[in-house]
Amino acid sequence: MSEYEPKIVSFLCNWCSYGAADLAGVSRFQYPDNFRVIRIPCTGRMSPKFFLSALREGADAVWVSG
Amino acid sequence: MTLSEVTSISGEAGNFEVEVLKKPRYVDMNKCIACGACVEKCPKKVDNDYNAGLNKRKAIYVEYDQAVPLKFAIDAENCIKLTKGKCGLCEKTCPTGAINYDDKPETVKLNVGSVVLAPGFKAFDPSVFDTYQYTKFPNVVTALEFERLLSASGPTLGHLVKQSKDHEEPKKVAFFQCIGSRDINRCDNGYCSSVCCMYAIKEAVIAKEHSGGDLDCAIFYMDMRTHGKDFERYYEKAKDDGVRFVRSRVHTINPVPETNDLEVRYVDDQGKIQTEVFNMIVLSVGLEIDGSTIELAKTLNIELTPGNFAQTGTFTPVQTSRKGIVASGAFLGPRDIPQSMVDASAAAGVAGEGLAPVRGTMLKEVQTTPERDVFGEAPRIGVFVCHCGINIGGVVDVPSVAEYAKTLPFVEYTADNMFSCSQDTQDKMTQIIKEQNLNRIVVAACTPKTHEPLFQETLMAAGLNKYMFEMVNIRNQDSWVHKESPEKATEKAMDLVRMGVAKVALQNPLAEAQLQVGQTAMIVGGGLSGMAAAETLALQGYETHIIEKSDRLGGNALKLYKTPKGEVIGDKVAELVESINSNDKIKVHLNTTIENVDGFVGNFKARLKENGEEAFLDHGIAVMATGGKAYTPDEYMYGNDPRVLTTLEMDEKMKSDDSLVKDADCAVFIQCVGSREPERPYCSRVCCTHSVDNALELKRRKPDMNVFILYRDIRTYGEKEYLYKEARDAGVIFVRYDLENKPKVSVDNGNLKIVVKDHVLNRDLEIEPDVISLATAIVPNTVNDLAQFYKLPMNDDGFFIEAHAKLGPSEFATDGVFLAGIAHYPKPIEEAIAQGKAAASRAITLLARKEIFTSGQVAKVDPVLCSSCGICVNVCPYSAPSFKTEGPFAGKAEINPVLCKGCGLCVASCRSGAIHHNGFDNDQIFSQIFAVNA
Amino acid sequence: MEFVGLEEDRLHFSWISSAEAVKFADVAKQVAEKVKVLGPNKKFVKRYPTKDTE
Amino acid sequence: MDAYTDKIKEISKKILSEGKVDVVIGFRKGTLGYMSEPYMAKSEKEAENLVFDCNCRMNLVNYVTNRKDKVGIVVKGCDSRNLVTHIIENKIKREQLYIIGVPCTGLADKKALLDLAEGEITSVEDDNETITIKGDGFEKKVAKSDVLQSNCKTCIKRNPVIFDELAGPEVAELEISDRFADVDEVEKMSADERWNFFGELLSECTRCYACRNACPLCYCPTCFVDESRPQWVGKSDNETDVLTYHFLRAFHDAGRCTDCGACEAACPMDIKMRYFTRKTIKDCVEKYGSEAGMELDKRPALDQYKINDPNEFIK
Repeated sequence: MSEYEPKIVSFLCNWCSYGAADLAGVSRFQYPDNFRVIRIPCTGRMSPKFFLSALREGADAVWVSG
Repeated sequence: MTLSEVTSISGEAGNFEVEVLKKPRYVDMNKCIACGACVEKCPKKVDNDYNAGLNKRKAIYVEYDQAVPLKFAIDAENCIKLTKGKCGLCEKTCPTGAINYDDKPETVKLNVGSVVLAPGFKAFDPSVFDTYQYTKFPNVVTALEFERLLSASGPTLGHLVKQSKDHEEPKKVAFFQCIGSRDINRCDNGYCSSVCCMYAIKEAVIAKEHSGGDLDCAIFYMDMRTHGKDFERYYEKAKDDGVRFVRSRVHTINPVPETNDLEVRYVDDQGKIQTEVFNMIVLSVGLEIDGSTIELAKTLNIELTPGNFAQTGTFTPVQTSRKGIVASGAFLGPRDIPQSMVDASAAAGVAGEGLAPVRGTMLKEVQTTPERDVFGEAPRIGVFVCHCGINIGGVVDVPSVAEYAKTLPFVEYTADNMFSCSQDTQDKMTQIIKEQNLNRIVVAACTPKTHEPLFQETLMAAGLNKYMFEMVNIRNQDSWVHKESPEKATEKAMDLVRMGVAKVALQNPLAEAQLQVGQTAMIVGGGLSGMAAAETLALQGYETHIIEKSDRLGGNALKLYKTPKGEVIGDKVAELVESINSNDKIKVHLNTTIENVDGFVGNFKARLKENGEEAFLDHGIAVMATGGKAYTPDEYMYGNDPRVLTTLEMDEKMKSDDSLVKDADCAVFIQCVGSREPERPYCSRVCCTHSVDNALELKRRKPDMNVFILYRDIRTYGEKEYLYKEARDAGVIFVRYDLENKPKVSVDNGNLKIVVKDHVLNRDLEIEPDVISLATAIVPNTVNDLAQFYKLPMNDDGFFIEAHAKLGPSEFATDGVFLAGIAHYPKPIEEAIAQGKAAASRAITLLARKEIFTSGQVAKVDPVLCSSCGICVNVCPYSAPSFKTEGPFAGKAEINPVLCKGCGLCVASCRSGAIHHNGFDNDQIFSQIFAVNA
Repeated sequence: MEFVGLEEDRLHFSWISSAEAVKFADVAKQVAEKVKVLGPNKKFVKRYPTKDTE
Repeated sequence: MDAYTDKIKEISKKILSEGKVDVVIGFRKGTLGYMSEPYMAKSEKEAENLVFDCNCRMNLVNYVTNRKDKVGIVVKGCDSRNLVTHIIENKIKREQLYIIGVPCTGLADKKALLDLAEGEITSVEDDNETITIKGDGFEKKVAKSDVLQSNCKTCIKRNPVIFDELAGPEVAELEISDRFADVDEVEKMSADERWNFFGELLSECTRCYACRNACPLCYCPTCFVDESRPQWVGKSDNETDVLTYHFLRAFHDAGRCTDCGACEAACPMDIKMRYFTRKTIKDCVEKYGSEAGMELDKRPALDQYKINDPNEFIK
């Protein structure tokens, strides 16, 4: 690989950031393609297990957004 | 019905004929997928009204991105094709053929029983003022324009810049209050617009936040009116955060030569003339009723107030002068969001009162396909990848993604569709699911937020459980945002599809629990709001019980004298009590307390103590109308001298025309007694109006009486402002004091004496009144046990915390429990009654369903793994988890699916891993994590 | 996580309302940039025997 | 210390004979002179075996989890706080308990004693000031403060917070100047230094779970490391798995750990896993102002969300 492209696992709240991400699409705002989104019903669903697991499985970073 | 106008209403309550003019949209709503391709091509730019004209939109447009319905429309006045017959680019571009230039206006006739008017307001246009030179100086903007400048979705994406050509960031911003409000010299709006003080503070705070804090914001005001719930706290916090408040009305603005700045001249608190230079001036424009609304009111034969708002009665706050037509929102008077929400619910409730007999008579049955049992089957996953025309297909290599999906575990069938959401594709998908015997479906397309329900219907039509589905977002979160790197976008799409397939493989069919809603309502509190709620519930046909701890209905209203509109409160309350008592749907329980409550929405059971005897009441919903009382002051000689009264005591004396009042030559009202103090940092909302009204009444009775009102800010919001003016005209003397320099009351030679510092004269003023009326704070009744029974939150002041401060003022986060009256926040009669009706109306939306279907995506406890630690019971905001009290797993937690909102907080909190989350279970999320990397 | 030595920028939290598309894109850019600066994550990664641990 | 022992015996005999409890959970002398072991006295006769000394390192709260009978229990200050958490978390009911509180002057560090000994230790005597170590042909006296177990040096609650009877008069609480010096030390390191520090710290861990088993907070029917749907944490001594275990264990104890030190005392490899739990204690104290198990009506810090919880980490 020529340039390092991190994989970032994103946990997005269905009601907030997931909607914002959709809207970013509608508005055609361009942003990096490093994110792999997992939709969660609420950031309250976010368990430390998921951070650990994501890192364990080779994610370069985790982004949780409510 | 959008783009529509009511042209006439004939008939009468229960049988109106409404004529509606439906204007053409030129876009077929059924075909438009809101992809926005047309907007990119449209060559015609138009001022964007939504952003207060600060930027441009196209002639084909959607007003804002979250608009409902999210369908585009053509602005016929500006469209080149419609005005000049040329262009037609949008028609060529539209991938679904939704454009129809031949769309025609049509007139629709509706037969309805009740009408709700919610025409809203328009912001005051300050162009008419030459003082503020709004049209001349670019850096004089309206608050609405400023709001858009601060908004992340606004023309500058939330970046605050000056509107002069330099577009630099301002360093100093001034807000001028009461522009187009409380002003009969230069405009006709004598009323207070009620919301501007608060929005100005909010804008100042946000502007400071956006610019990192060194922005100077000064608000020039006459009286600071933060009378809403938690608003006073916000005001105090804004002061702490450095927002400056200057009590002065500015009359002159001069441009500073060679710059785009503006010099402001004003008279300060000490009466000195000051000048200060600002980069931007925000005009806090008021609310007013649009001319077209006034026309409509004339057409409909609705009476208006002097401010052109709908005329209503204090005890019938949403009822217009024409029977069967109710109103809500700013048409009833200038108001904020929570009040508008209250009105809206109240209007719906009152409108429904007349419709109760025919409810449910025009329903149609829906056809359903029986669900196929897939238990024990290995996953057979179908993956459908959507091109969405060129929206996805233009960036992502859709066929390759579909091809790739074939290689994933359990995937039996893949296809790529041009438009997955079109009806013919839906039919085809149904057929394929049946033919291929698929039991789990992945659709890689737009976003589940808009399209999940549609595809779930397709699953159901094919006999699959609707939860055996996962949507993969490869448009909004992929093709649209990575246009420049199609390869990477394709790679991402494949990753996302892999994650979706991994998740859906572990999905099981979910059942939606069904719950009967008990059709009985229980109202706690027999004051005005409680009675208003009972009336609406009973008139809509529900058995209603009022629980009142005292020996009579009426609450605080029994002590009041008259309304500012002149209605005698005692008579009106008696009428209401009579109508409650004579309604056979309403049962009143006097001398009754609630000892305990079990159950949940639809199935509450209360243990009552009625006249000392135990009784039980099953109820489906409950309304908390527990009210409040007057604070008992310990200052201003209260309790030490019989001539010092509280407002309620003053009302009694005025009712009976007591000699204390009748013989008085001088009366003083002291405002904010116990309110807006550190220990009670809220405004009690009603006291200014009440004192002003009583002062006026004294003047009416005895015009030469000396009447003083000692105040901090006069908060006669809305059209109550007329009273304030009337009082000044009648010679009531208003003297302002500060919290730091409160008036001092003493007795000198048997005479009452008040010393207060007069700001205008800057010296002490001595008054020797014969009677003093203290505007005491309103404090909520103590209802800790009730709060505990229903698990309802309370704020530091003891008022209940509603579900949502703006959007859900009359309900709780706990399902099935509603809120009205002073228990929510201090409020005058009309607002308490409106909220009673609003709470009833919100309750009816639940009762009318008779049964509730819960979502399948809820949390569920595995009792074997549960360690009974109680963390789930404690963290849940909706009180869904509880401990089992019987059976083999007694002591273990269980979650009521009816109350569970599926947020997953308990699942994440459970150390023992005992809680499963249907639809978002740990194994599913882990499988997605595992699938991130191939 | 920081305490055990994971770099601060490997974990990001944000609050973005559903209307804040701009903020979403901005934060996304910042997050991606910060993680790029860090380089590939080597901590906490489970190394499976079958996988190249290079 | 003998006074404590006598009083514990006296109380135990009384409550057993009166039928107030079915069993008294306490300590008796262990087979090794420097270790006392848990003991369940079910009769007045057995109560005669009870002791209390500076070797009572175990947290007996561990033994009351989910008991259905009536239990007398001997608790130190820290243990009593675990008992509070146990009651809050429905592990035992207050009514079932007869709590014999020990105003504690600290435990002796096992390793420090062994280092001082010149042979096998046969007995360790403790008079709250001085510790006398006796063995084959040697006797040594040391100031108790010199051999205190490290958690006892930063103890914030030596007297029990909850009890029915005390085994002696209350003792003065410690004045601690630098409670989290060890944690601060680690926080000062760079990310890589920290990573290496913990790698080193855990390198000897064999995943025997002695720490988990010694901990009264670890009572889940199935521990997350044993979850199988999916098995996301490996059961091996692979460094990532080991770190995941210790990390998440600390997370589960956050807001609940009383720093009783039972985990470290139980560890056969002398791993200082209290670095993890102490970090969580520090955070709970600094961010939420909350100490575990101080009040019966106050749930652990992380059980609740408050509107003014710190949120600087969120953008």
